[in-house]
Amino acid sequence: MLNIVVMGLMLLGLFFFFGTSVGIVRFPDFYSRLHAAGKGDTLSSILLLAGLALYNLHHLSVDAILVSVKILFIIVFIFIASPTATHAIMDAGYEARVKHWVKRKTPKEPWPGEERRRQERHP
Amino acid sequence: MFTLATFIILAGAWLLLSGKFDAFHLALGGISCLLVALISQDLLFHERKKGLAARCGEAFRFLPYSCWLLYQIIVANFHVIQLAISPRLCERELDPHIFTFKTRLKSDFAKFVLANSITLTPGTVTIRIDEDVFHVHAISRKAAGDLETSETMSEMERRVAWVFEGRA
Amino acid sequence: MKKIALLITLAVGALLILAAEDFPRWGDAHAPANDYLSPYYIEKSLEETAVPNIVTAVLADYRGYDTMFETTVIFCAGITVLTLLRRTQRKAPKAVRPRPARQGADVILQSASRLLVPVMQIFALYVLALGHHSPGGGFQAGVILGASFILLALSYDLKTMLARLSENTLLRLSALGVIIYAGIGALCLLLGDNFLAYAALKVFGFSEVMAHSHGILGVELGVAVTVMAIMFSLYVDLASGGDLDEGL
Amino acid sequence: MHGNIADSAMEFFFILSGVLLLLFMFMPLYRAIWGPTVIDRLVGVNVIGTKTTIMIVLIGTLYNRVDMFVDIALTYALLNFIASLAAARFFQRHKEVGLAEDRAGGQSC
Repeated sequence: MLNIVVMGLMLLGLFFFFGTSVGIVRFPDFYSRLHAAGKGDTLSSILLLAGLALYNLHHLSVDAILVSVKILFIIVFIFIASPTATHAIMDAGYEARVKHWVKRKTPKEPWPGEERRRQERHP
Repeated sequence: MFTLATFIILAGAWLLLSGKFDAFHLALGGISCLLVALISQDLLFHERKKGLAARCGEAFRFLPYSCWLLYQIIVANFHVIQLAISPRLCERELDPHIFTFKTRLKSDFAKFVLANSITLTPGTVTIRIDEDVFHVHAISRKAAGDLETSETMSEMERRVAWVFEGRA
Repeated sequence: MKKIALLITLAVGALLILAAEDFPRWGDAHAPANDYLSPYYIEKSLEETAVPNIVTAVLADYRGYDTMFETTVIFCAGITVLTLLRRTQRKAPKAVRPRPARQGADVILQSASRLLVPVMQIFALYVLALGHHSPGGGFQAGVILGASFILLALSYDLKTMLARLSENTLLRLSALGVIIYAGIGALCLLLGDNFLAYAALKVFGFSEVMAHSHGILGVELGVAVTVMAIMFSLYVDLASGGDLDEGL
Repeated sequence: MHGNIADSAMEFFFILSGVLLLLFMFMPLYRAIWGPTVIDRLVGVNVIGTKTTIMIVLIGTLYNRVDMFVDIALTYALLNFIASLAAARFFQRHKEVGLAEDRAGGQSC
């Protein structure tokens, strides 16, 4: 029973991490890649660690509970740190005036800049 | 007063971390907590105007907020995965833009919670906070939602204000 | 002069390579270290030092000299970097770079670091204190402590952080760590045993085994203090380009 | 007997998810190596770092020594966070570093 819950949590975490990775590779510019990294990374880490913390409780003892609490510490830490790191990286990009990808209003309008030309090659 | 509160919180963290309850290790923990409480007493409780009781209230109101946030995070992830996996949706929906809005939250910590919540919820990431102006990058027009459009306060800001300032 | 230096370097290098011929083969299961030393450590370290973590026992007890000079090396390296990098008024001023506009103005980073830093410091001290039972010890604790100060310096600006923990304090702390380590050794010497022979500490009312255990803890504290101070002062100097004026 | 089967099944599952985690990590690695700008690389490295924390806990579970590995994982998470922040701050200051491609764009948004 416990094992099934653990498996469910971890599979869900893996699925979200897969989505994150695909997003990081496929999104057009650095800002939208950070969207994937900031959200997916947090949730998939939380789910995977929650699964491991639960599995750790299958031999119930004081030590096991304390170890699970430590994994909970890591979860809380990631919950605080991951969005903050996302924000810091994005702020750095904004300060360095990395341009964000904009949708073409008409199909004929050229993509401005090197990065967007690359995106045009691999839409 | 605040140093004592810091000490108690740190002692709790120590007990959970160490998991050894004999006298020697407890004494070591006491010394460590005292040391940290002294060298970083102004960190955990930065704004001294609010009393401890108000902070406990914040902590209690934070719990339902975090449940709502968790739900939002899950929605956000499905959104990201949809955008990432389906090419057509990517083509149609993706319209990144940067917008700014002015917040009414006063304290730094409330701004921090709001900023991280914006980052974790669908389609929006906080870029920076200038005084009380938030710069937000939204991945599509729809995702920006009422953060961009609302004249007074968006839903999320109202919730954060409820947690930290006690008004609805 | 340079040629003489090169010759000396080459000669010493050749000697070292010649000496390395006499080492046991790499990974040899029957090298003297594997035949006699390792089984001894594995069997005896717990009953002799009451430290379940063999690494800690070997590091701070059996090879205490080694670790003491490692700490000294860290101290010397830190001092050397400081003398090389540190700019004062007398040295040439550096080209003025535009001050990073966002420094010390990032509310999100500041709130996050205010939340995380005290817990990080507690965790560092936990790693130090429970180095006997879990992976950890002086070096790791020093790194985490130093990292917590670096986090503060990153989110606030460098001046605020240096007001909390000034450069002079850092230098004194880094020396203090080495002094704690060597002082425990010298204390053993004073109490009539060998240098760093923790058994001598039993006059304070411990059993001989517990004297080893507590001696190791004291020594680790010295290591942690030195590593923390040197790590943070290295960061301060590297990030500000030597004038301690503005950080990253 | 039943417990043993369940345990070995879980062990297999953990190994499988570790391998999957490793495979998925190659996608951020692609960003980290070929990312067009330095900041893209930073995104990839940050994600890989967070997932390494989980790998450490996973390996601990497989070896039945989670109590040890969890400390290492926590330390790793802390240092990864600080490293990401420091790198981000560094590039914020040295704007010209590695962002040549975007300057070539020339148009303002």
